[in-house]
Amino acid sequence: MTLPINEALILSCILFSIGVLGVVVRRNIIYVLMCIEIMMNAAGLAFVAASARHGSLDGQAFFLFVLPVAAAEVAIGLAIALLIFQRYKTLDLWVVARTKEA
Amino acid sequence: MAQNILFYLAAVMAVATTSMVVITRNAVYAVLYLIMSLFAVALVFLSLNAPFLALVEIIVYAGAIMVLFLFVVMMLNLQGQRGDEATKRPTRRQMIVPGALALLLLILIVVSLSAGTPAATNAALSDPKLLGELLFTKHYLGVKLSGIILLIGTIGGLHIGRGGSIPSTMEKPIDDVTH
Amino acid sequence: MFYNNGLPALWLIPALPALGALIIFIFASRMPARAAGIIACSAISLSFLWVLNVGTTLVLGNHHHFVEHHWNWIAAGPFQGSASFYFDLVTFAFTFVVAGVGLLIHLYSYSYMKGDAGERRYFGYFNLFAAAMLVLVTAENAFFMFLGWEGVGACSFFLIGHWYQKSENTVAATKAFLVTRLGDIFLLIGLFLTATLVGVSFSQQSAWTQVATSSFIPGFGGLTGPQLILITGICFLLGAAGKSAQVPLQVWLPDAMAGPTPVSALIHAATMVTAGVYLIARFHILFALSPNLMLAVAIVGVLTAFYGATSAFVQTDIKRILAYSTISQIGYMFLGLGVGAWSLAVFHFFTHAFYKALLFMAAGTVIHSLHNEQNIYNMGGLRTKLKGTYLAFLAGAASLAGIPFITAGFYSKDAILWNTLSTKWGSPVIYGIAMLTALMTAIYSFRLIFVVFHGTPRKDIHVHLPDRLLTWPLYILAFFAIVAGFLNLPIVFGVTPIWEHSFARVFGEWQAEPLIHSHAVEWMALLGSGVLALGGAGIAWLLYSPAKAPMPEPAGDIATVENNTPAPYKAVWANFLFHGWKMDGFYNKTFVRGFRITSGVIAWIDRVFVDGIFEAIQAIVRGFHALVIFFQNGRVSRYAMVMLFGAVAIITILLIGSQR
Amino acid sequence: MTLLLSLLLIPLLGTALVGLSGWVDRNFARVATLIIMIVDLAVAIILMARTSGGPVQVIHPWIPSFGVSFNLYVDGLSALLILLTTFIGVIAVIISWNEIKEKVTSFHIWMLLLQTGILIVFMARDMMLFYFGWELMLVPMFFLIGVWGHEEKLYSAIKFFLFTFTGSIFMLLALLYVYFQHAAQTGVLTFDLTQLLQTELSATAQTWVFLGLFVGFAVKVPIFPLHTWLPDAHTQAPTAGSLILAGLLLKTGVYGIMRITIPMAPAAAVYFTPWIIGLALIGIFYGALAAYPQRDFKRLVAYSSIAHLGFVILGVFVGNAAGYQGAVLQMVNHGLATGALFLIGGMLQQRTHTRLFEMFGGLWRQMPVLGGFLLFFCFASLGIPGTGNFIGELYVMGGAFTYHPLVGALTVFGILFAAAYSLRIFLATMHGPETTAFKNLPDASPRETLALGTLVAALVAIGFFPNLVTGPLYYPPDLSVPQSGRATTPAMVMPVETGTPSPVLAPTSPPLHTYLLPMNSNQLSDQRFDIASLSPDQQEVR
Amino acid sequence: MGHYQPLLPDLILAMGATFILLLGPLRDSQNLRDFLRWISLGLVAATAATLVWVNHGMATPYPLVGEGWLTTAPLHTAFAVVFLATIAWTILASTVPDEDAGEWYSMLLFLGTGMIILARAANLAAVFLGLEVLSISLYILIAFRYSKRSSLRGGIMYLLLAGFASGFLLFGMALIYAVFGTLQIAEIRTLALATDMGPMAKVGFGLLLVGVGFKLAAVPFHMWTPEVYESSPGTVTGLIASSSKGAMLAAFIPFLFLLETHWSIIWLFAALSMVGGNLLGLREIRVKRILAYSSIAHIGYVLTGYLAGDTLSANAAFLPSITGVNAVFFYVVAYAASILGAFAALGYIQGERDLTLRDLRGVGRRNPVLAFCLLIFVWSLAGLPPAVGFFGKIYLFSAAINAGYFWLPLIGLLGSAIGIYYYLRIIVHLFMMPADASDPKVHASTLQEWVMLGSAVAVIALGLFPETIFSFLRAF
Repeated sequence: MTLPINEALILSCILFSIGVLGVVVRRNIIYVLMCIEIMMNAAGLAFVAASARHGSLDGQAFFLFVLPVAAAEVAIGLAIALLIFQRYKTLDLWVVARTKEA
Repeated sequence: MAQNILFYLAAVMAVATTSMVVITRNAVYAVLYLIMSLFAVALVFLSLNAPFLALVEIIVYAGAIMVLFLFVVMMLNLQGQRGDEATKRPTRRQMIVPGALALLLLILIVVSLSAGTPAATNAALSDPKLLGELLFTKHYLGVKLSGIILLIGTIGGLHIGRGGSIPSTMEKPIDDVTH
Repeated sequence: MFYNNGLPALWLIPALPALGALIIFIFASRMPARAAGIIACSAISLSFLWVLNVGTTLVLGNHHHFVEHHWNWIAAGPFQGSASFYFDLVTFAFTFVVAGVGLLIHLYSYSYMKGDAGERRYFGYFNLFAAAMLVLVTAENAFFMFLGWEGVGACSFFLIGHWYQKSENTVAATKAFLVTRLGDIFLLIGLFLTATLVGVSFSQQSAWTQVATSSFIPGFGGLTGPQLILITGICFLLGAAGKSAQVPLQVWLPDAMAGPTPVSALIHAATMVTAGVYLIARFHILFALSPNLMLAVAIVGVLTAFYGATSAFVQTDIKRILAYSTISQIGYMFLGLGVGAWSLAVFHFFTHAFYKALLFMAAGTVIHSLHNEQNIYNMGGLRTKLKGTYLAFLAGAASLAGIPFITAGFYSKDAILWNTLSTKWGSPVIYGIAMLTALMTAIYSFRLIFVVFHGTPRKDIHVHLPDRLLTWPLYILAFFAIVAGFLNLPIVFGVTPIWEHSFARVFGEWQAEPLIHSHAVEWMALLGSGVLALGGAGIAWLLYSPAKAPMPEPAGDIATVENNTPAPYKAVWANFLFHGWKMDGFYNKTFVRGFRITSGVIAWIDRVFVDGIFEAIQAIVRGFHALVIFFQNGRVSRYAMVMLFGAVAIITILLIGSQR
Repeated sequence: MTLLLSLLLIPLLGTALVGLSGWVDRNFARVATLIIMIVDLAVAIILMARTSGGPVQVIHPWIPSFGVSFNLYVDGLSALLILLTTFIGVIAVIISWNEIKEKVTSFHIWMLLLQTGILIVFMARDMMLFYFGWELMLVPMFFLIGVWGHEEKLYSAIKFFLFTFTGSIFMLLALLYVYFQHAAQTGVLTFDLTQLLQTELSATAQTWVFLGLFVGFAVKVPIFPLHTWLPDAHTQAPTAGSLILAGLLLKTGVYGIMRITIPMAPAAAVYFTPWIIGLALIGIFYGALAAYPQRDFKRLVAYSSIAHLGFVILGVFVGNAAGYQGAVLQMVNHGLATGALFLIGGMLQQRTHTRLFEMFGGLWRQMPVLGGFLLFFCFASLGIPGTGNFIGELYVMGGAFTYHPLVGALTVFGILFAAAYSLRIFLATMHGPETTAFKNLPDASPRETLALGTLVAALVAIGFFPNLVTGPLYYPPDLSVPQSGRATTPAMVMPVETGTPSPVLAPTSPPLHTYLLPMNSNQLSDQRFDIASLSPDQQEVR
Repeated sequence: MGHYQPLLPDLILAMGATFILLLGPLRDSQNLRDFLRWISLGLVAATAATLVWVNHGMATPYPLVGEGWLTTAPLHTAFAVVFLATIAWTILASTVPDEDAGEWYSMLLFLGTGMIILARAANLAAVFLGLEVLSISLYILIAFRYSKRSSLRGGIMYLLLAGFASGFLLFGMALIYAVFGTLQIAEIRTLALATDMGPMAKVGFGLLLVGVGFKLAAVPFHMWTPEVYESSPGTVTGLIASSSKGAMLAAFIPFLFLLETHWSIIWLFAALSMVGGNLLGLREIRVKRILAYSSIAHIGYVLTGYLAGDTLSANAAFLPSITGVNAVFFYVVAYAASILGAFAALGYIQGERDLTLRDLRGVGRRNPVLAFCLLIFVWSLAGLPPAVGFFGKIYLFSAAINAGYFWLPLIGLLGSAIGIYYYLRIIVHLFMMPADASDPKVHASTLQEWVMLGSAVAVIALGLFPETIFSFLRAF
């Protein structure tokens, strides 16, 4: 029973590209955060696929390390997003960026 | 065989839902799509013979992180009304260049993948016992660091979040930390 | 310490006036004006006495020359020039004139410059000039001579520009300095040639004979010996022409009259302008070795003589007449050198110094007593008022004209004329022109006498009588102007010419031998020049006698230096001659304006182009900056896109790289 | 040995003393600096006496891992330039007594740092130490121009800094290249110039090394195309600044060429000689012509120093004893004469607050003494005999003449143009009708007369006794230096034994480098030409 | 205990940080800030001591500790000690309100932990986790003053872009792991050198380079630098510019084997950074942005050194001490000393809006000590003699020339010539401009002024005696 390893890797590439596209295109902080999550998840998937290919569990252990990183990032990202929403009344990055005080 | 069918199903579902996350206007829908995409990925894990990870993904990823998202989106009631610029879908014109770049990235990586075709070995079943043992012997430093990361995440969330809770009017003039 | 092993020290001659100048400059502010004059006069007189002392020991002890070496001044590769002095008969003649006539002029200017604002400065520079001139004539090698040569040029610049408030004087001084400096440049090139070929010390000049014979000299791009000699000679000639105001470079002398009259008397009559003669006399071996070089000198000489005479003929300013006549007389000296009559050229310099200094000082007395009036057509009938000055002036003018048998001028000029006819370098054509010039010289010198002293005063200016110091030097010089001639009576008189005979030792076998014609022809030439002189005086009486002196329409004011000078005469040729054949205007238009334009253009180029290159580089860099900063507009998604672009670029490079 | 170190340490530690005394009272800072400068001058004089016995060298390890040692080496040439540096340093302090009013202490600290930088450059034998000193000079000068300069000070300070810094980049690359070639060939890691000169460089390598070093130094000397920073920097610098800039910084460029560029790539030097002589000639005429129409006093003098330095470079590259001696002489004279002109320019600006010629005119009546000094220095700068400049220019012209008669003749015409602008300086300020703009300006104060007087004395002394300057150049060679054909003499060196023909000198005359091998000066003076071995044959330089 | 002994330093630091967090809420005692400061200093010192003690006396095949996660190579240990020193310096130099002191110091210590892990990482996971600990604590430190709008903007920007970059890094690692099957860098190295790399591995390392490029702010990934440097607190900016980049560089040293295949990428990074960095800052008037752009250029110089590699390339002249890696170490130390001081000095100058060159004029006049220190730091950044930056730059370029590069050092030196212009502008505005209306207040406690003066003197001393840094390196 051959595991769909190559296909999984390709799937992770697709998800990764969608995540990248999302970050580059969307202007809302929440969406960008989500897309970063997608990218992280895709990478995790790639890791699991890779560990399946080599039969060693390191990849899966690595996936378990990726999760808390993603979680922490989201936590802080959303906290900052809240403050920005409260201060700038919007979550649109282009607005936040342009209002430079200088 | 069963794995493959399951895999293809999950793969299609994952791609569909993830692309919907990027496209949809309404933030809540986006979060829900993301949760469905995570489920799809969990199914893929199953097909890759890693049931424990699938569960972890659902519980931790979908359960914890996505709930956090949902909570924030609800709180800021980002319904994606017509007027709100932030959640407007990017116009066709804005999509061209980034889209082309992302597509090129995909093609390049896939091309490089297909070139290398290492033999597919029989995947060892990743039962939690083996994984746990590996984690706490070989990668114990990793676990420690993950713990630290979570701790920092919480402190950060607390510290910055605390700033937000104080309504702006009553804001205490904080002695400006080194600028 | 002034005597080393019995012989008088030579360094003392230039040292005394130099010391005088130093004292005057250092203590200028702390001493009264008159004291400067006294120090200056005493210094030059001591120096004159010392010259006599050294001269007599030289002549009596029958030495050939003294050499006194001090220290190793210039020592670089082939260019060796030590600070050392050389004293032979030629030097004695020149130092005698410089110190002697110099002393008289110092005394004269002691009263002439009384009450002048810059009196201390004047006497300081006057002494410095004397020192420089003495160094020039007593130097043992050409580099040390060049020290005096340039020093003299600088002092003439200071003294011409003495009254610096008026800008004409400054322009005249600058023109004098720059033109002489141009001459010095050619002299310097000549010196370098000599230094590499032979060595600059005067005692080594005999080496030129070897150069003349050798056909190939390495290092000069295949030039042969004779060609090199010609080039060096030409350089020396141009150098001498610069300093002695000969044809190509004579424009500065007429304008140099802007300085005080004693300055003109000493510098622009007796001493500095004859430095060129001294130079060629010192390098006579070099000149004698190339016939067409001698011809060149002769031609320059006679041409300048003719040019000077014609211009002097029409001048209205008393000092400019004398200036052009000086140019003409030095032309004769160059003619003498050109025909190989070295000692006679020196002799003519000797006599000319006396009567020209006399004429200038007399003119100074006239100007002084007429309250600085210089236009001869405003003067007249001074014969009765300034009796003594008139007599002295008459003696000088006669000597200048060459009145036969009684004036020194006659003997010295006639000897040169005779040699022009009779030596192997001379030629009848040049003799003819020289005789014509002699006629014109007689005319303009007596024109001066008649217009200034005879007839009725044209303007009733109160004439205030000059004091003793302004007149006694004139009488002494008048005496010499008459007596000096007897030093070199022509052989035809049956007596040996003392001057030529004694100088044979210095110029030795290079002396020309006038054997081509018999004594009879010499008598004829003698009488011929005498008749010309008297004839000239007669013509002058006819043209300018007080009875019917043709008054040109009221003369304009004194010719200003710039070429827009008013033309006092109606006749075109007169104005042409008046402006010195318009050479000054020509030089101004071509070289001076050319220099100003090119320097303006170069300065503009520097500001615009050379600077521009670096401004352009800066602009390019700024351009790149604008290009790069364009993306920095703060939008996160724009940054993310650039990063994505970077990632894609990296991967494509890698994949393409692997294919290759 | 302690002599060399003390020469450097006195100004360096002096800065602390000045800082302290300045904190107490402003004028104490001036006095302290003057004392330090005078002591340094004394040490320099002792050093000059010492080097007559042979070069003095002191080596201390500094960065062993990189092969850099604190290696100071002073022979005749360096001793001479060090004496000039300290002498001008004293004059600079005297001059800025009441010109610098604000921030006096830091002014003097920067001056002392600048002195240290220049002294390091003149003494360094180790190339990294040389580069260290070379860059160290920049910042103090930048501050002197930038803080105490006149109206356009910032533009010119930055321009000065950028020009020199960019130049020094090429120098660094060339030095590093030679350093690594030497390490590759001998396996020894050192920046010591004596050993670096032993490296065998191929023809192309020599060309690139020569070009790199030459460009680096040419910016400082200002050779023709790279000179645009000079007029701005000189005009805007304070008097002391422009004095040191003209007197010393330009000489570090020439010293670099003499000491490093030519010995390191002799074949390339010979190959490029015609080009560089062309540039020098252009520099002479360009500088003179550009100087003449200037309306600003100091700017005119700045352009004139381009012309003077053109002579110096010509002297260096002409490749014979006369040229080399003339170059060194001109360096010293230019420092004194042009430095003095800048002093007078500064004095005029101090009194009239302007430098434009149209404001001046007929000031001689009001300032006779200052007028006298200006007259002397104008005539010195045009090379009147009796002043050192004449001797220098004579030697350079003689050297150029020996190199090639046409080049010599062309150079001689240079001094005619020099006369034009030098006279203009004097006539435009002192002659002509008196300006109504200024009434009874104060004449030169005793302090100013002292400074200018010493410069006059120095110039006249060199004028009559040039051996004072050219003598030390021929102190006996350092025996410790390997006496191979490639003697590491300061200036032009020819690889005789490598058979490259010495196109400059005919075989009959002594080969080029014997001129430059330090031998006692009298041996040189009696070595004169007789007819047989005439001046060098001028084959075309390949 | 022997097994866990090598992990002692990291344990001390991490647990110490949490301990300080606990002390944080005890707000009642007034001088809480000083108390916490000295405790955290003590912790940092203890960590450094144990680090040295643990790694002392290791034989050449330096063993990996922590189950192959961390290496004990002297170079990496030296790097770690240097980064701890920068953390200690920041603790001393930063001012922070009493009630936030707990979080501030613990964050700094966590940052330190991240750095020493990253610096000594021998395993892909260690690289990733060390990097993430470092980055996340930086997110918080950047956005620490949530009351100011600009710091929020900087924080979110850095967070999003860092997340984006670590996404790439992670995906790259996944691909590498997929090809080689192991996470140990040493094993990957042997496998990569054995067979020539397939395209998948190349792309994997390429994506890894993207992550590294972002962290080092090399040119294609440098866009975030100006905003983030400007909005984050002074001392934190110093840390970002010096030690966080330094840590990434240290982690990147085991990847030197990439030079065989990815040489052109790194070459491009170096060249573009040098040219781009120097060009960006030309017309900038906000001081912090000028230094931000210059830090991009400096990374270019460091990468030139990195390209020279650690082994002596065949045609290289024999040069035992100045290999590329030693030059990189020297430069990181030199650059850290100057940039930390410079940003801290700028941090002390208060002003409601961003600090412009015009504000500097008042400083030059009112506070000479600060102005003098700033002058020395800018002097060293410009690479001028008496300061340590001079030899830093020379070592890098001579290592590059030694390794046979010629064009890169030339571009670097020309770039630095362009760069000198804006350093000069800072000096000009500090000292040579007339006083201007806006007169910014300067908040600097005596301790901070002494720290500034100390580091200025250190910069000059190291400049005069650069050998000390190498002897420090050889001591390990």
